[in-house]
Amino acid sequence: MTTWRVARLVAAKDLRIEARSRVVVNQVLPFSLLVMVLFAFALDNDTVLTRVAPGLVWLATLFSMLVLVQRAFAVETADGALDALTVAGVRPSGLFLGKAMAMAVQLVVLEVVLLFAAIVLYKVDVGGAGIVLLVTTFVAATTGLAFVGTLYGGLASGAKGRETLLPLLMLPVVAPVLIGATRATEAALGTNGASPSEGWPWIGLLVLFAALFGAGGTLAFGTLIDA
Amino acid sequence: MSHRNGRIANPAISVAIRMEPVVEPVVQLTGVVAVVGGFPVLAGADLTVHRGEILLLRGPNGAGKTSLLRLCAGLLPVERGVATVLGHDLSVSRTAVRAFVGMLGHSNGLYADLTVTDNVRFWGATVGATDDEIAASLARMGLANRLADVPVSRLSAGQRRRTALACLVARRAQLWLLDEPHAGLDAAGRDELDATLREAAAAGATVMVASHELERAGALATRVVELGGGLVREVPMGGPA
Amino acid sequence: MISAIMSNSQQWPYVIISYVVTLGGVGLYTWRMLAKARKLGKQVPPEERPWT
Amino acid sequence: MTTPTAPNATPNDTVDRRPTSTRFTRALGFSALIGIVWLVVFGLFLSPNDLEQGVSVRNMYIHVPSAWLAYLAFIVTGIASAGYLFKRTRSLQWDRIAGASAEVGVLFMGIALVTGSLWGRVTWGKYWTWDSRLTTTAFLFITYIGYLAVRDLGGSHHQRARRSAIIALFAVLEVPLVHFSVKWWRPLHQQESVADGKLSGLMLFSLFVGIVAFTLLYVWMVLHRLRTLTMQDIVDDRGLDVALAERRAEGIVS
Repeated sequence: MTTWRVARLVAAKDLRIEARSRVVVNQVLPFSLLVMVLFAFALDNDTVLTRVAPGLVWLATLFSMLVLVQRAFAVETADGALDALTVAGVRPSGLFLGKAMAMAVQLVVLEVVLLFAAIVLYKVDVGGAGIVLLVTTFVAATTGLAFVGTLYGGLASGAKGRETLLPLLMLPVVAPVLIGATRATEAALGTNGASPSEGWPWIGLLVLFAALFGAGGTLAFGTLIDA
Repeated sequence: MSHRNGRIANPAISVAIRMEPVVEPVVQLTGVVAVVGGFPVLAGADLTVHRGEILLLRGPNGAGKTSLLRLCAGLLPVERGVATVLGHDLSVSRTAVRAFVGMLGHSNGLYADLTVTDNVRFWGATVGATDDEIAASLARMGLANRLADVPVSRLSAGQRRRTALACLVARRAQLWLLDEPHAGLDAAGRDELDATLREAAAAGATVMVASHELERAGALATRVVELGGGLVREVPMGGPA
Repeated sequence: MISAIMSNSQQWPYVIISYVVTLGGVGLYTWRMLAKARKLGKQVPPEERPWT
Repeated sequence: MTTPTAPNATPNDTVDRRPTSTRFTRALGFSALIGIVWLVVFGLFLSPNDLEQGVSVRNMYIHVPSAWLAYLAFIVTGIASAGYLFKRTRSLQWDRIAGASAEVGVLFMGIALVTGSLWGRVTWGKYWTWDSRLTTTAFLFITYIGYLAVRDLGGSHHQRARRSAIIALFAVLEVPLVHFSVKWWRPLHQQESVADGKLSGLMLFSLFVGIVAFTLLYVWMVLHRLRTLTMQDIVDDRGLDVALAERRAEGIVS
């Protein structure tokens, strides 16, 4: 089987698991919304909230993503399916891309809900000139996050103490995405008087990030999950 | 799924094997040492398995039965010695052999949130099985009925084992590695399993079964070996069970 | 370059702490490393060590 | 490394007390120790106060060398990891070099962060600033702590080596990404705080002593750590031979 067919098969399987179990919808989404409400409690100032909203959306995404990654690999390890996939000779590159694709779809849903939460809770205005930049930001940042999440999630999946190892490994790596996506989103939303043209250089960073980790993960995933 | 509600009239048609390439012997181990967490689970195992054999591995707990199966599936690295499975030297690559091997371990490798059919379809799809072949695999293990659309999380242990076996049948592997396959199965399931394995061997597959149930598995096997201390010893047929 | 905002006598503690942390950190690590080496050395006779 | 052998000790005792020492490391360690004594003497006593920074310039003589070493250590880890992954040069020795260097690198990076923020407190009035160099250093510190955790995940020596080599290369990838993203995020970063040509001769000499002493120290530490790791692997492997014999005996009995 080609890498691409494996990827589609695995992605479809992961999305079907989510469609049947609804763990992300019923547990991860409420968690991320809760994080947004807690930010409001902690900052306690409407002007500040509006100003830092883009950063909070992406921060909430990162926290929720940790849960999402744990879940994506708990499904594989609960009954030895990851072992079985290995024995089945499923191409690790396809497995990596497939899991990343399913992860990206779930992340996009999560991010859109968080953006709406920011509109409602933090009085953020969306629309006008920045909309193209906003969509591009979401796509580019999500791709990078999905690649990194799958890569380190796979590495940690077989390990003792994976719950604590995953954030330690993953959060430093995604820092550039947090910075880049936040600045680009600010530019798209016009936060602090930023204009969309300021956002495009950040898209370059996000795309570079996604490309590097996509390529690296496709090459290295097989070695990382081989327990 | 065209056969979802129908039963296949003749289950005997259902075990198919992808035979290319044909290699003899299927498994050849010479002085193989394998290590897990610093402990030598295999301590210099020698074993040759030929095509069409149904080989029973017996021996006490911790003798190395599971490890031997995992090694043949390319899951355990070869620390010392030479292991050749289906013509592939496992010291060179443990991945090349995997597409031709089907393994049923202690765990079933099922996705609990998916239905029986979903699981069999997924595992079948990893080797490009057609809808008909998947339907036949379900039927072979007696799952082409109301159970087909039940999520695995709601099945009994025996039904899960059947589902895992159906996934295995759908893979049409050349080398079947089964670790305690009878455990958890009901009487009807055991009969179906034995019949399936005989059919697979007749169709050209090679079967290795690790089992504690010596009477049952002994009747099935064409050859028996005994494992102890990570070594393999031949047991003459008809010898002490 | 930004000028110092403290008088020299106020600065000394920061400098001393830096030196203590550095030498202390290196010393502690070295000590633990050599202790571990000594423990392992009992199990590995000299003729098995590639560097002797 | 420097303590003379007690008169009644046999040579064998010396070998057992310092199993990772050779004549070369003893000479190296002795030079490093002399260098450090020099560094303390020059850094704290002989060198003058800076006209603008005052006493705090003395922090530079340890901060700059430790930061330099931390980066050197991680470069070595990266190269050694690539050396392991490259098939023609594959050897566990590379992996152990990578591990030893990363460990020493984490130590020096921790020291660089502490001495740097103490220095910053004096010259800038604050312990921390979101300068790209500083932030990248902090991220690198965390990343390599993660790397060391990955080295401890278990499995065979070669599994450990493959896994950690890949993680080390991803960490190398991460450095420029973090550096440039922080740089663009806060374009108004601090000026270069050293080496803008205003250092007097004795100051430059003290800095030079610091860099030489710390580099010698680094090589000495990595060599010892490398040999300790090698002994650990030998012990693990020999454990295997003993365990194999026991395991086979268990088979014969049954």
